[in-house]
Amino acid sequence: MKAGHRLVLFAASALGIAWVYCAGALNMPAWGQYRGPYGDAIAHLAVYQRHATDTVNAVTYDYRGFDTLGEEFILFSAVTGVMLLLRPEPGRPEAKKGKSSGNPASFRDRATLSETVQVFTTAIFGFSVIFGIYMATHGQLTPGGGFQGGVILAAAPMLLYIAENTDAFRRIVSHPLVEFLEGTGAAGYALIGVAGLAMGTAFLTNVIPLGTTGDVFSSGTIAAISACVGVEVAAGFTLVIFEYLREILSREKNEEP
Amino acid sequence: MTAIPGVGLLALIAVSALALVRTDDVTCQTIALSYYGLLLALMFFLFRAPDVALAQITVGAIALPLMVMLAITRMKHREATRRKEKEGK
Amino acid sequence: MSFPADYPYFVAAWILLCGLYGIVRSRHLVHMVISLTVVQSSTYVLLLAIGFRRAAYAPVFAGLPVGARVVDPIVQALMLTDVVVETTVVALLLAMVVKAHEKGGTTSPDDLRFLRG
Amino acid sequence: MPSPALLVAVPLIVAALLGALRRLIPRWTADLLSILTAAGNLTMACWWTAHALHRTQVYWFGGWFPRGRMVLGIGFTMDGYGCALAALAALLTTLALIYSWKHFESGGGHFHPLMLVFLAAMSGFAVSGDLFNLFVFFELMSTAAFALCGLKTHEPAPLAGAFNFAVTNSVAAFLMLTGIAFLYSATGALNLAQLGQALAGRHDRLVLAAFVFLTTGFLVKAAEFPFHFWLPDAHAVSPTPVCVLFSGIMVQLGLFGAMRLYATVFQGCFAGTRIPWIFVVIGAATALWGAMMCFAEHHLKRLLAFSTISHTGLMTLAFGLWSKAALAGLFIYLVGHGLVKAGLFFCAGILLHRFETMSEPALFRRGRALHWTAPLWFLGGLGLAGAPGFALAIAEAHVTPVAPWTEAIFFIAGTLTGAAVLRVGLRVFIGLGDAGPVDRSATVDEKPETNDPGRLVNTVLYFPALACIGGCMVLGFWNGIAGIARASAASFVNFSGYVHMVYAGATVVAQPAPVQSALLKGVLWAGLRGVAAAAVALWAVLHLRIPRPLRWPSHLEGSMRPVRELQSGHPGDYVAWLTLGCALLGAAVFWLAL
Repeated sequence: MKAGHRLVLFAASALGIAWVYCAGALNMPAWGQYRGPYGDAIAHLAVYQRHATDTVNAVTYDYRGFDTLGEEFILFSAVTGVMLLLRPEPGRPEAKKGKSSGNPASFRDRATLSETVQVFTTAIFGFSVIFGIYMATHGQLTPGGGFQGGVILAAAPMLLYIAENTDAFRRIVSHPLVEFLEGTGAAGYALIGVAGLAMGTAFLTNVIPLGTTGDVFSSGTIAAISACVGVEVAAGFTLVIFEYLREILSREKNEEP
Repeated sequence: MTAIPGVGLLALIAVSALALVRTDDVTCQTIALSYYGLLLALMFFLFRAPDVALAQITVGAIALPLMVMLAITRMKHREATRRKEKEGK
Repeated sequence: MSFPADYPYFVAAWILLCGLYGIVRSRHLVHMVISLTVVQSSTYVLLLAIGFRRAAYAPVFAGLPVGARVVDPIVQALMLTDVVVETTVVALLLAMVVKAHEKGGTTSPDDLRFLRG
Repeated sequence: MPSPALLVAVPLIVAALLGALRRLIPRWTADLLSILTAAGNLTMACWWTAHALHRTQVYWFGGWFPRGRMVLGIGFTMDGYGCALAALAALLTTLALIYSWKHFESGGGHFHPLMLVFLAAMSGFAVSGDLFNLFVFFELMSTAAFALCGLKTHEPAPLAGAFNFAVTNSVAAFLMLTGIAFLYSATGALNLAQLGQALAGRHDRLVLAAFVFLTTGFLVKAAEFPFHFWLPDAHAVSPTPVCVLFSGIMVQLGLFGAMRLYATVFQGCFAGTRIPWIFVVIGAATALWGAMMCFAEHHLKRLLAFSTISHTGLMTLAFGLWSKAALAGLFIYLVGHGLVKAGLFFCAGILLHRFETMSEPALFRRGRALHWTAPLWFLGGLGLAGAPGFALAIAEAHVTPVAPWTEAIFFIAGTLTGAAVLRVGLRVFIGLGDAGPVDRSATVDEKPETNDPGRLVNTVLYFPALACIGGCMVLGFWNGIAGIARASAASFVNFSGYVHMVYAGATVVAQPAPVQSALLKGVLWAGLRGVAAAAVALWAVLHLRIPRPLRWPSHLEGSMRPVRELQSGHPGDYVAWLTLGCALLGAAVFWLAL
């Protein structure tokens, strides 16, 4: 199909979709008039039943925790997929190719960074690690949680890369432990669920004492699951970043001596 | 209270969405994507969804554009290497 | 203050169509992936609008009495899942684009047609 | 009693551990562990299927039982239809993993975790009783499938196929999510039973729009016309074990999602309207389109992919008839088709392993040495046509009495797809006639997907094909399958029973009285289909010995050439077709219901 024909076909059908969508939307409750019973029921039950003040995370990690298990494995399989697709091919070691191609330009400008930037980013690195851990462990109390904390943790090594501390960056992201942590984080979530089975209750039932509402160690499995998710997400994103950068990193390594 | 900024922000998002898909240069689009992700995060804050807003800031405004950037970089890097190899031969 | 009561839903519909339009007219695979995230973002706007309630608090009861009027926490949990799905799909698609560029030497969907007929 | 949660949890845990320890565990351990896990799933799913014939049961995750009429958590509903599909998924995964033993390229150890995640997603999707949970498993299934589809990264074609697959299916998933949001705004519920109760008798525009978007999402997965374009691309490039799962169960699960939704949420809304006829029309169109495209195709995997489209169309047609007998037939059809299609893909995989090509002309006469594959391939072709002695024949004998005119559709689709497979068999394994035309799709070059330098064909490769084709024949002679199918269909359409199960924990299944299906007539039609398929295949192969005006099969192939251009391989085209299909579906639904 030519591009023009494709757009005409799309324009005609987009009108139809728009009509169906708007016909449906006009029959919805007006904006700001949420009436559904489900959300209100949970919002009022969660603090009593789960000792968690952030009801969104109570829903995410407990009431509908099984969805989140699926979601974590969506992440797991996507990370596995990225590693599968970008795997180095046997017989074509990238390091060798780097040498044979003479003196290739680095993808990054070689203009040196000012020391201020270097010191500053390294300081932020420490800060974002602490912030990521804080967020992953306080999900049951305040907005945040394992997923958000994990992404912040994964972004931290990138700061080292910006600060041209490439060596430290490479050592962190290419460590075999990262892959191990990604799998165990994901498995950990499912195993917390199985713990419920082992105690004779249903899958993903809370098995840890609930503690005092508002405490860091409150809300039982919610905090534990949130921590597992944090580990998995941090490791998963690190792996993805490493896979994208692998080729470039191996090039820079060759240049260094 | 949220009505007027909310309506304005939604209008801005609607315009940005069109602008985002009309941007043909991919590098520009990555920057635009980051900006669009930030707008969405702002909207989430405004409409009382702080959890999602945090996730959106970390993902939509940082992780996503970062991945796109890395992918583009890797492709450019590939092309540069290929060109070099050709010249070498 | 009165304005069309279904306004955010129309915005969501608009964003959906924008994203689809982007995919259909796309000349670059990365552009197509970004357009796909625009399609995805329409579901955020829709879900958020559905769960919103006027003059209500965020569903976080830290410093808020239990029983206060809050917006719907369920749609927010759904949106969190949605955000993760978006990221993962993008990561996977970009890996395909990178690899296809490596093997096929092109980033245009018009030249990536190895599977015709 | 095994916990239903284990159906999903065990494969996920094993997958995560295999991923974590990828560098440490040797290949044979990964093979063995994943085969054992899949076999464990098969055992559990079979147990639950047997259990569900008498008692369907609900399982609440986190122990969140409903409070009054309000469902708090997520539930699995263990009914016969769903459990049987979970069992089929586990069976095909087990066989696919056996097939990949040792020599199949594992993509650096990532293949096994992805297969197990795929299995977990399919099992969860089949038995989930929550709308958003269905979406999550839909996405999980998709993510694993996208990655597996691009396994062969040494060529650009698999990446293009995987990209097309991923873009169309992701758009479908977001349309589905839009539909979910619509339903949530209408009812404030996500549980299927609660949704169905809240919506009973209501078919305003909101419900109709939600139905359109949700159904579009599922029909894209089910590869119905005009949403089907991604499927041949994805199948042509996927490795064989993955093709088996795509064609044997994943596509049908898309249809099953639409069925589950109709049976629970929308059945009460659309009772008395003619909306199910939309599925009859879509199904018939897909069946005929797929059959013609299948017959015109000369790339083996693409040919089988189009036959999957055609047969899924037939299943959609049976679903649209919406009667207990038709759904019982559909049950048998799902299982029988899954087995026979898997068997054929395994045979194609053996050919690919041995000769490193999937092109019919390139394989001409080369298969004559494969004495074991040839009979399996021919039996598979006859089974696909629905010849007597195969499960599909019994299935059709259940469906067609509901609406006798459907016999024509079944006849054309079965004959053409069966004939296409038999034609390939006659050319490749016997060497009759000529090599056939060389067309573009047949020239996609294939790299081997196995790393066995000797290219020997051993028992491990034969066994799965033999098990599948043999299983399909056993089902064709086994009387018990009809009873299981009728009980499952009866509890599937019984929405009040479903609601009772969700709120009271379990429902006793009323044993349906055995129906007098028109068995003799069915056997006659089945025989006719088998003979017709063989005749058309011979006709196509020996076309050079026939006067030119009578070379109808070749004329059909030739006349399909311009139509095949629609299969352009461009993701933008596919999304444009998708929007067109969604708009047409919307028009039809609004027209019939308002």
